[in-house]
Amino acid sequence: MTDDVMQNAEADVAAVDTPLTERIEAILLIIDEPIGLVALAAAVGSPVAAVRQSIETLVDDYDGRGRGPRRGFELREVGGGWRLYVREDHDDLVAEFIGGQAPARLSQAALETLAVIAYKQPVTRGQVASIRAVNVDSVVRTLLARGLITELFADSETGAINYGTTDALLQHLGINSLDDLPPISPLLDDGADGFDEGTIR
Amino acid sequence: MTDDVMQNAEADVAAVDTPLTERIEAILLIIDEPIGLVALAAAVGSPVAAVRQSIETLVDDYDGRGRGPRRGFELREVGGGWRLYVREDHDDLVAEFIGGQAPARLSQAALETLAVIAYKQPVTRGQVASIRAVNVDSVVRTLLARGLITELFADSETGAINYGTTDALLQHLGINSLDDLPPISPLLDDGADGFDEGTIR
Amino acid sequence: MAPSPETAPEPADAVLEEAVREPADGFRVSLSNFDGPFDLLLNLISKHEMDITEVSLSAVTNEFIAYLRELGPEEELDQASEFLVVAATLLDMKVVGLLPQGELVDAEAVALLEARDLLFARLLQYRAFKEVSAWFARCLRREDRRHVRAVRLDEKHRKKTPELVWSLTPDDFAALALLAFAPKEIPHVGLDHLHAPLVSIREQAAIVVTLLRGTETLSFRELVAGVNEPGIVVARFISVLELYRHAALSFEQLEPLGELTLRWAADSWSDETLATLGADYDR
Repeated sequence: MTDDVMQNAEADVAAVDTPLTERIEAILLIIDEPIGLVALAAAVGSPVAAVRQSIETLVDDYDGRGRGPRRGFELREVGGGWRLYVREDHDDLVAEFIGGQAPARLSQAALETLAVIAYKQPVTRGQVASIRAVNVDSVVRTLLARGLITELFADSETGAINYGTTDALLQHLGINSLDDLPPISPLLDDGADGFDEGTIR
Repeated sequence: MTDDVMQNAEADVAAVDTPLTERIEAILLIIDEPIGLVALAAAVGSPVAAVRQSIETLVDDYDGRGRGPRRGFELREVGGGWRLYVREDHDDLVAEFIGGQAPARLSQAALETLAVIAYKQPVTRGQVASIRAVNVDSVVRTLLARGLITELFADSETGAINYGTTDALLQHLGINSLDDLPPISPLLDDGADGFDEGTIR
Repeated sequence: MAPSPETAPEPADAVLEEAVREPADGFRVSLSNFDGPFDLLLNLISKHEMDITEVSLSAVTNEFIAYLRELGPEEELDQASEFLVVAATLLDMKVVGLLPQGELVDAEAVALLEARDLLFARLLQYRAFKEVSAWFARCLRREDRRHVRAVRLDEKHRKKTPELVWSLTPDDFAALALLAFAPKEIPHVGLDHLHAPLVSIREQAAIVVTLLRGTETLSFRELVAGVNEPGIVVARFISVLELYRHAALSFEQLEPLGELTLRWAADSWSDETLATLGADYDR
């Protein structure tokens, strides 16, 4: 599918005589946000399918399922792309080394508001408030400031702003896409008829 | 020979039961600047000699002289410290990727953040974020990468890094010094009290 | 696709269990037919094991207020907001029950049923989000501890970044700074389209007085000629009534909905009367 696009990249012959996994590792080392398969394939000038396979090889490799030892880092798919992370076992070690203070926790109100926005987006503040039955203005401001939600668009009639979640939220949750959110419809079994279905997963 | 090193690491009582090379890799993954052996040894809680040997193992490992394949990155000693670098073979690939990635124009968010830093420097990321009411981490990284801002010093108490603008910004603006920035304080009448005067011109 | 253990979503059951396992040492209620944590009460209601109509709203409210008094301010907000969701819904239901429902004998019962469904729907919806927020908290907490590679580009590579296109003058830049320093407020949806601008009855009365005194008789139609704001028409009508109360004018209407003719009738009129006119309408 995307493979023909990649043929173009083949034109730059220079880079392509090193193994694909090496080229992928080179890119992974310098990115500062997750890189999707297609973008990665374009960057290394190889078909997406081959890149996907190499990524799998690298994941296994770093996890110690290849020929070499397990590495102190791992390759994770988070927020729509791949990125190098310190292996979880060493998080405490690194945290101690960096010494930074832990970011402030979100309040229960903020968490609930975030959940409502995540499942019902695009959604206005008023709609969120009607579910939580409290004023959510300051909570929304906090979530905006943290970069966890964003303004999507203004309603053409009322001018009310619709909010949605960001890729940063996915990264903070450690999931790859909104599809990885736990389904909540089972929790809504009896009452679900009352809601706009379709938006509730 | 690699195995002996592992043995040492295992023998090492230092509260950590993961191999020393893994712990070293974890630290190497997150550092910006080369790290010296002594600092590295302190970070991973192992004797310098063991760390030196593990480093050698990793160098060989990444260069393909270990059990696994050659990696797209390498471990090099530069200026008295160790750091991960993209393997030189892939420099062109990386250069092309970066060339294709970075937008030639700064986003509105980046420009506004730059303006805040210019008028309020020295200023920490947290302070900028609270003025802009959004998360500015990635924007600050962009500005750093563009050489428009620089790290000035770390706050002695909090350790938070203070940022300021560079000569490159002055050149772009066609002015000789920060004093030539148009004053904005008169227009900030009500708000100015909130800032440390003197830094706002 | 390579499996990434961290990203595997948890089944909803796990979420539910987690919620159930939550310590239930929050707000407790003691009613004639129920004694236990408030959360459990909600649980029973949501599982149809208890009829909401058997729950006394006022009893729950009283207990809750007593409970809040003992709470520290931090817990208070979360607890209070949680309760508001339920209380608001319960109130909705009571209102539906109290409002006249027309002729049908069964209408009230129907309405109650509908209200109960609405209550279930809302309670369950709220609970679902509350429960799933525990999953959010867990993931955020776990991921907070993770360290991702976010290292600045090597000097060598940094030089390869495309030349920056810069088009701002120092003045543009200053303007941007101003924009950036301006206090950020979440855009607010005005309610102006719902509420007409405030109209002062006193001001309108002054106009009425002036017009009437000048011409002796005037129809109400003439009095509001050219006025497009319904609020002003209403205010002028109210001031006519108020002036009538003060015996400052008389009016006659020959047939229902017919022309209303106003006549200035004040023996002694001082503008001080005007100052207190319509005080009933002041807030």
